Amino acid sequence: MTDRPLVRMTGIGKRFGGVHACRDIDLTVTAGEVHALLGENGAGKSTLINVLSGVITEHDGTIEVDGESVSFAGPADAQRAGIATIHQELDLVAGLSIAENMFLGREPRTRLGTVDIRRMRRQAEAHLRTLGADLDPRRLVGSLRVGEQQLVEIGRALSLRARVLIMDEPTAALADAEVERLFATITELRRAGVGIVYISHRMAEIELIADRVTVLRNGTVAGTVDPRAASRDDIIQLMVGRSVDALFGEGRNEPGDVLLDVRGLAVTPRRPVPGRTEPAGVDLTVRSGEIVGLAGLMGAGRTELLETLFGAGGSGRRAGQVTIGDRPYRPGGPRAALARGVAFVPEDRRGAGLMLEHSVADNVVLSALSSLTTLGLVRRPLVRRTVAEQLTTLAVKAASPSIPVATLSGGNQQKIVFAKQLLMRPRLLLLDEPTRGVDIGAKAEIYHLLHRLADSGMAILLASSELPELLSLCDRVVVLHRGRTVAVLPRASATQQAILAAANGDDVKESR
Amino acid sequence: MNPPNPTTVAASPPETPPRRRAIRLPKDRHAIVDNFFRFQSLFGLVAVFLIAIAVSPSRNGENVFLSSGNLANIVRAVSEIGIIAVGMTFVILIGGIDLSVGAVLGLAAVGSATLMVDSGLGIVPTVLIVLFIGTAFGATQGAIVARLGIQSFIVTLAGLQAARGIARMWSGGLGIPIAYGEGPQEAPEAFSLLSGSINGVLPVPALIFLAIGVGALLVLRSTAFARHVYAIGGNEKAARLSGVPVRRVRVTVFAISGLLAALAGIIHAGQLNQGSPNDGAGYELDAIAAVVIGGTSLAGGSGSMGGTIAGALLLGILNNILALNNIDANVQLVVKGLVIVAAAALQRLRPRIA
Amino acid sequence: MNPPNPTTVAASPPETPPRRRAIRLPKDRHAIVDNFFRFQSLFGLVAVFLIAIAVSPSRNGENVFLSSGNLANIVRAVSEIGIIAVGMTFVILIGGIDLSVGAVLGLAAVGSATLMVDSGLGIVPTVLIVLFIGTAFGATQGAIVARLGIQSFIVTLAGLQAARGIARMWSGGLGIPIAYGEGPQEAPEAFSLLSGSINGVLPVPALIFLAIGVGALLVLRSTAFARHVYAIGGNEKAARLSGVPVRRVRVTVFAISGLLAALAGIIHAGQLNQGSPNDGAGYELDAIAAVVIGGTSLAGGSGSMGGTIAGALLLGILNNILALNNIDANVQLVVKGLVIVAAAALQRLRPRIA
Amino acid sequence: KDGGDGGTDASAQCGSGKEFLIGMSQANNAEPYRQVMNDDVTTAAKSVPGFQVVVSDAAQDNSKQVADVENFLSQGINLLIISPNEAKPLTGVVKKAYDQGTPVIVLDRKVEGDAYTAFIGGDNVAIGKAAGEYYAKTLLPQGGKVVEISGLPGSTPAAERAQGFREGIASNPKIEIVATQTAEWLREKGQSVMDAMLKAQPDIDAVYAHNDPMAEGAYLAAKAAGKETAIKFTGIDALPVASGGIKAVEQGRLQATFQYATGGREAIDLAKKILVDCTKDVPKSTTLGTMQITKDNAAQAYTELGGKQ
Ligand SMILES: Nc1ncnc2c1ncn2[C@@H]1O[C@H](COP(=O)(O)OP(=O)(O)OP(=O)(O)O)[C@@H](O)[C@H]1O
Ligand SMILES: Nc1ncnc2c1ncn2[C@@H]1O[C@H](COP(=O)(O)OP(=O)(O)OP(=O)(O)O)[C@@H](O)[C@H]1O
Ligand SMILES: [Mg+2]
Ligand SMILES: [Mg+2]
Repeated sequence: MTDRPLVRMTGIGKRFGGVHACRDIDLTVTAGEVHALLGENGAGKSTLINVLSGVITEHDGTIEVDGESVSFAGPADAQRAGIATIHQELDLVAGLSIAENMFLGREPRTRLGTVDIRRMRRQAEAHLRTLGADLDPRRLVGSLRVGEQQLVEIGRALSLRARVLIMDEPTAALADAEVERLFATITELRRAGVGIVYISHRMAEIELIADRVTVLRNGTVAGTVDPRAASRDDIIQLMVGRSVDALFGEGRNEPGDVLLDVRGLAVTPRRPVPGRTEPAGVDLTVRSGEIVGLAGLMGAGRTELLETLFGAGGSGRRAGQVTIGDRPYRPGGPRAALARGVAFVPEDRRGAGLMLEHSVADNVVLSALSSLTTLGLVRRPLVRRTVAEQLTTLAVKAASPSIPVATLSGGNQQKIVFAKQLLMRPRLLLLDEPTRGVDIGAKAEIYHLLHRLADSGMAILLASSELPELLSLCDRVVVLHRGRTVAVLPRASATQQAILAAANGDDVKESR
Repeated sequence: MNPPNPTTVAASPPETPPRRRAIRLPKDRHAIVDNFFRFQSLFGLVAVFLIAIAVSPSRNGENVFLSSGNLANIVRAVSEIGIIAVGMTFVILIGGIDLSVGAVLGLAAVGSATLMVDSGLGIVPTVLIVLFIGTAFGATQGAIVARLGIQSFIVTLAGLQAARGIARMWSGGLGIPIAYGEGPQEAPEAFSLLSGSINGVLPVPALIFLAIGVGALLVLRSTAFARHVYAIGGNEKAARLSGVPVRRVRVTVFAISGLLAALAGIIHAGQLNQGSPNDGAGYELDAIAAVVIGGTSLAGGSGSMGGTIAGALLLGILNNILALNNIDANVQLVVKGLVIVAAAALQRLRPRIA
Repeated sequence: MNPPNPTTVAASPPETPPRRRAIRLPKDRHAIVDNFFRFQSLFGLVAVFLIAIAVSPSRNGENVFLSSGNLANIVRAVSEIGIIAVGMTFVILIGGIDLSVGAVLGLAAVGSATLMVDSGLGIVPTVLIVLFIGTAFGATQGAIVARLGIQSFIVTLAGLQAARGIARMWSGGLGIPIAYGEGPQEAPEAFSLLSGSINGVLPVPALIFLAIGVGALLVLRSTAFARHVYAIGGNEKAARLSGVPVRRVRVTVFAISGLLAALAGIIHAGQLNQGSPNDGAGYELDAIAAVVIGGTSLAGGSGSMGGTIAGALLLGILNNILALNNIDANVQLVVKGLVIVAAAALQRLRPRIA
Repeated sequence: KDGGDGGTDASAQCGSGKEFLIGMSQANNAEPYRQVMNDDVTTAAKSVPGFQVVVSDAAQDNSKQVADVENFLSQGINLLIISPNEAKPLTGVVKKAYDQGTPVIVLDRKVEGDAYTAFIGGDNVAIGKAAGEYYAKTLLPQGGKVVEISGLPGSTPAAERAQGFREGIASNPKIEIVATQTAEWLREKGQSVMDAMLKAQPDIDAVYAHNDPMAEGAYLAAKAAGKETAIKFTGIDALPVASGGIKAVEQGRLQATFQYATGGREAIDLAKKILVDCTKDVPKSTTLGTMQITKDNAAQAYTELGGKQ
């Protein structure tokens, strides 16, 4: 009985204009398994599961559910067939509450036909609690942090009571504690016979929970392996067609002078915004040529700190001192920050990083326009050349610089944000979750790039929720807890345990 | 364990015991703040109301603005715009706009008069036919928006012209007066109730407006339909992915707007004892102003019906107090412009979301 | 290598070895398809143009529609709307809307007449002052939108009222006729050029419209400012974080719209030999229709100036051919509505994203 | 109650040396004709001691005009002058005012029934007819092709001026109306409509416009086509202001225009009789005549009608 797959996809193909996103792909999902889908950015993972979840209705190939051939006219059809999906990009309605989002399109009704708000809230809260999220279901989703929104998405998929659950990078915005909780839930679901398709770029997660791994490359299946039998290198080899050289622990140059000096930075917002942790006593320094990591739990205030340094944070009274080079720096706004050589890659690339409908080229050159114009006129050949170089440098996979960014895969979109800021040749680069959703090969490229940038004298301050990333990449790790610096760990003493302990606020006293 | 229905197991939010009393929700700051700002659309209204009292002329020691007759007049005067604005709120919530409402009002007014006076129909069939025409007109516009993906601004701008043209053709270009009585070419007496009032105090159109407003407020609070409306306006893709019938909701929303515009047209005919094809010109802008002053975002996805009602009343009070003080018509235009901006600015005090 | 221009250096991405030949971009299908659809706004225009030729009456065997005098008239008739629509395109591209343009046109027409006739100013100071007034009016609206964060629909709706009120107060409510001559109460003869034509063929207002249109087209193609405009409409937050001076661009855009509306008002006064405070009513809707028919999205971020020009001409041809065929005014309204929707539907043929 | 009752309350308070608030409810301020009417009323009222006039603008909206009158009543005006946007819709509120004892003078457009104190207005059919007769006898005695540029479709004056004109030209069957297009009372629309007419209609002899601004717009179009002398233009209204039709006739652009009197001064005269002189029986209805204005009498008429140079 377990042999009969819940879902069988055969010969799936999908083209977007000239791009063959998927080509003749076969995939099965059986009850009680976690079937991991791996592949580089743009390999076609999301496209494939969009076919399965009814988002893409025109495609080649067939889908069988329980042995019966089906054809979905829309996402609702797939849901009815028992297929629930957590999409890669957070697709929630900001103006509705958590509960309303979770039950959107299938609201429980009272006998009068009105929405049974209490039942909705109760169930929403129960689902969230299993994920370890203590959120008031009445809160508007727009006021949630990205990580919390991700939990809401997961909660919604769970509440669908599906037999097949598709998760497209569900942990991209989650911190370790939530990830653990999610895995516990996945284990439970697996035990209950749910078939799970799991997409992630985090190899460690795959090794932890996958029963079967299918690797996609350039829209085709490169191979299906048993993760317990295959080594990480084998899988990576399948993914990128070569082995990825050691990312970590390269020899580094000696850092130079202190470039960024932050002392006692605190922001008292004029009107507090729920869910934001403004800096409340941050001390840190970054030297030129140095990569400094920012660690902390979800909501520790890393994002807010970076935003404040870039002048893009909330308004309010500011205390403390910030110095860049040897001149005091009062972050006045993104423009002023860029003029002082400070660049910022925000964590929410779709909301804050990109003009999705605009072309790749237009996005890349937006910040640096003033250096690409004469008398206010854009120098097209120069722009074209610059964009081409930048895309090559970052190995962006895009059919052409003139296609809309929205059609790029998630990881490649991230690289575009990156490219835009690097064009400004900043002295200080602020990065917020720069490798979220980026594939392992691209990640390696980004790490190399960061090293090169640091070696050329750039100072880099990087917030990340992936501890291994911080540990391998950074010269020092600054740990935040509730908006204040609680520990500064040099590379030698930075371990996973030490960071986590500090992040949980365990040694707040010590560090005072 | 062999559960009869595997689906249920997988889904049931792992083990919530069927407690009798709902979980006590933590009295959470966020929710309170959110709710507080839901009522914020009232700020502007209250402010304008207080100012109106303060600057009102008085007559025989009585505050003219506060006299019950005057207050009733205000509500009566805004009732048509208010009813239209209620429908417009739905449209704007899904991120659309309906410029055709004023013309549909004119069409409905002509229809009411023609059907009763020329065709000799009774009140009920007349009202039903006219409401049907308005609904169908709105639904057609909605279908064009939803099917062809054309921006509603342009569809309803075209609809405006079309409705106006049809109304003029139907009426022969002239207003059709409504006389009451039993004879031919006369409308049933009962129709004139629309220009009367309850107990001589509450004008019937005001009553209808308030009833529609409260009804819509409840609909927007309590129905799944309303959630779908907000969802489409807030994030259409998310709505579609969640299985919301986006097209159907769109068509329904424009149909509602057409329906309410037609209702306003019937009231218009009843109040003025005439169906004139040119009436209602520019009402769309007033209605939109009421909606926006009420705090609904033209980008869609956020706003409230209470705000719209407050916005309509605010505009009514403004018109009234300017008139009571005999402000020159041209100065009035300027002052009104300033107050509208100020009222909108007040709405902006609400905290912003990301 | 030591490039003489430091700008170039700053631009070159870090760590790219100074390669001599740039990477050859693949000549790919997308670019071709994209370019094809750039010109798609012309489809509707061409279609309407062909239909107009087909249904035009003929006189002495000559196609009346195609006669050069008639074509010139069409462009003259749309020139004011067209100039306004050019400014409106910028506003709509940043996701805003400007409802005040018709009233600003009226204000500018009154200003032109008053300053020349009553104040006895020459043409140059008059034009400069009027253009300044329009620009300042637009910039003020832009500043309110940018600073207070109020939706431009509401700000410019208020602006509409204010401009209309000011124009009426300034003129005493009546049109101010412009007589030409040297005496007091007379305007310089040269001003009447605005109602003339070049070589008796190309009307001056049409020429101005085309010049402005082409200029704006180039601006939108080639300047950094234009890219900022598109960026703000595409994703305001991303634009701000990318260092785009969002507020300044916003204010500038509304200032341009006010400037061009004032220019249209000057032309209006010149064409009609009169400055009337009530003129220009409803022009804003025609201008918006032209922009949207031209394929610019009301959501901002995408559209083209060529489309707007095509859209304005389309509307002009439509009005003209309906009048040439002596179609009943009411039928005209309905037909116009349908054609607008059809034209907009044509635009939708462009491929959609995601 | 009979019609006389309306005046009773007011006459109880009437008399000289008192203050009176007069509400003037105007249908809209956008038409020059109505602006001049307002000016006539306010100017005339200035010469009556104790009169204060407040003017409201209904902006072409029947409902707004009802509200305007109600606001006047809330304020306790002593007399109402109203120029209704349309007859039927304003009948109710006018009756309400009248029944409350406020004297009501209706200008330009009648309301239904007789619940008002007095009506003063012109006769659009008669004016149209006068224009038609002028065409038949003076302008085109040999007949010819006439283009009619009409006012806003659906407005009574447009319909009546069209009807009267046809009655007027009936005596000369050689006059043919070859096209009718609306320019919605507007000068610029008059221009663009005429542009098309000039293309579509060969040999136009004259343009009959329902008001002077549209006639002027048509003239501009003809001028651009070099036909301004071949075609004759006439308008209606003859407002004694700088931008009005009398000046256009005087300066030779229009052949003739026909006065449509505002009745503003007459209304104030009447108000003075009612409020100050305590006159009980004022004439219920006064029809103002028209005046044909051609080059011969234009200058004189301008001064006579109170135009400022
Ligand atoms: N709507 C679309 N229009 C055009 N091209 C598209 C569209 N969606 C996806 N593509 C292209 O299809 C290919 C596969 O994209 P897909 O999103 O499936 O990649 P992915 O494997 O999910 O990558 P990632 O790991 O970055 O999320 C990419 O080249 C992408 O550019
Ligand atoms: N209520 C809110 N209003 C405005 N912005 C918010 C709100 N809540 C969160 N944000 C912003 O949303 C983004 C996402 O925050 P996220 O949940 O990712 O925090 P995090 O990165 O996990 O924690 P940290 O604060 O440590 O960075 C941040 O830019 C944050 O400032
Ligand atoms: Mg993906
Ligand atoms: Mg963060």
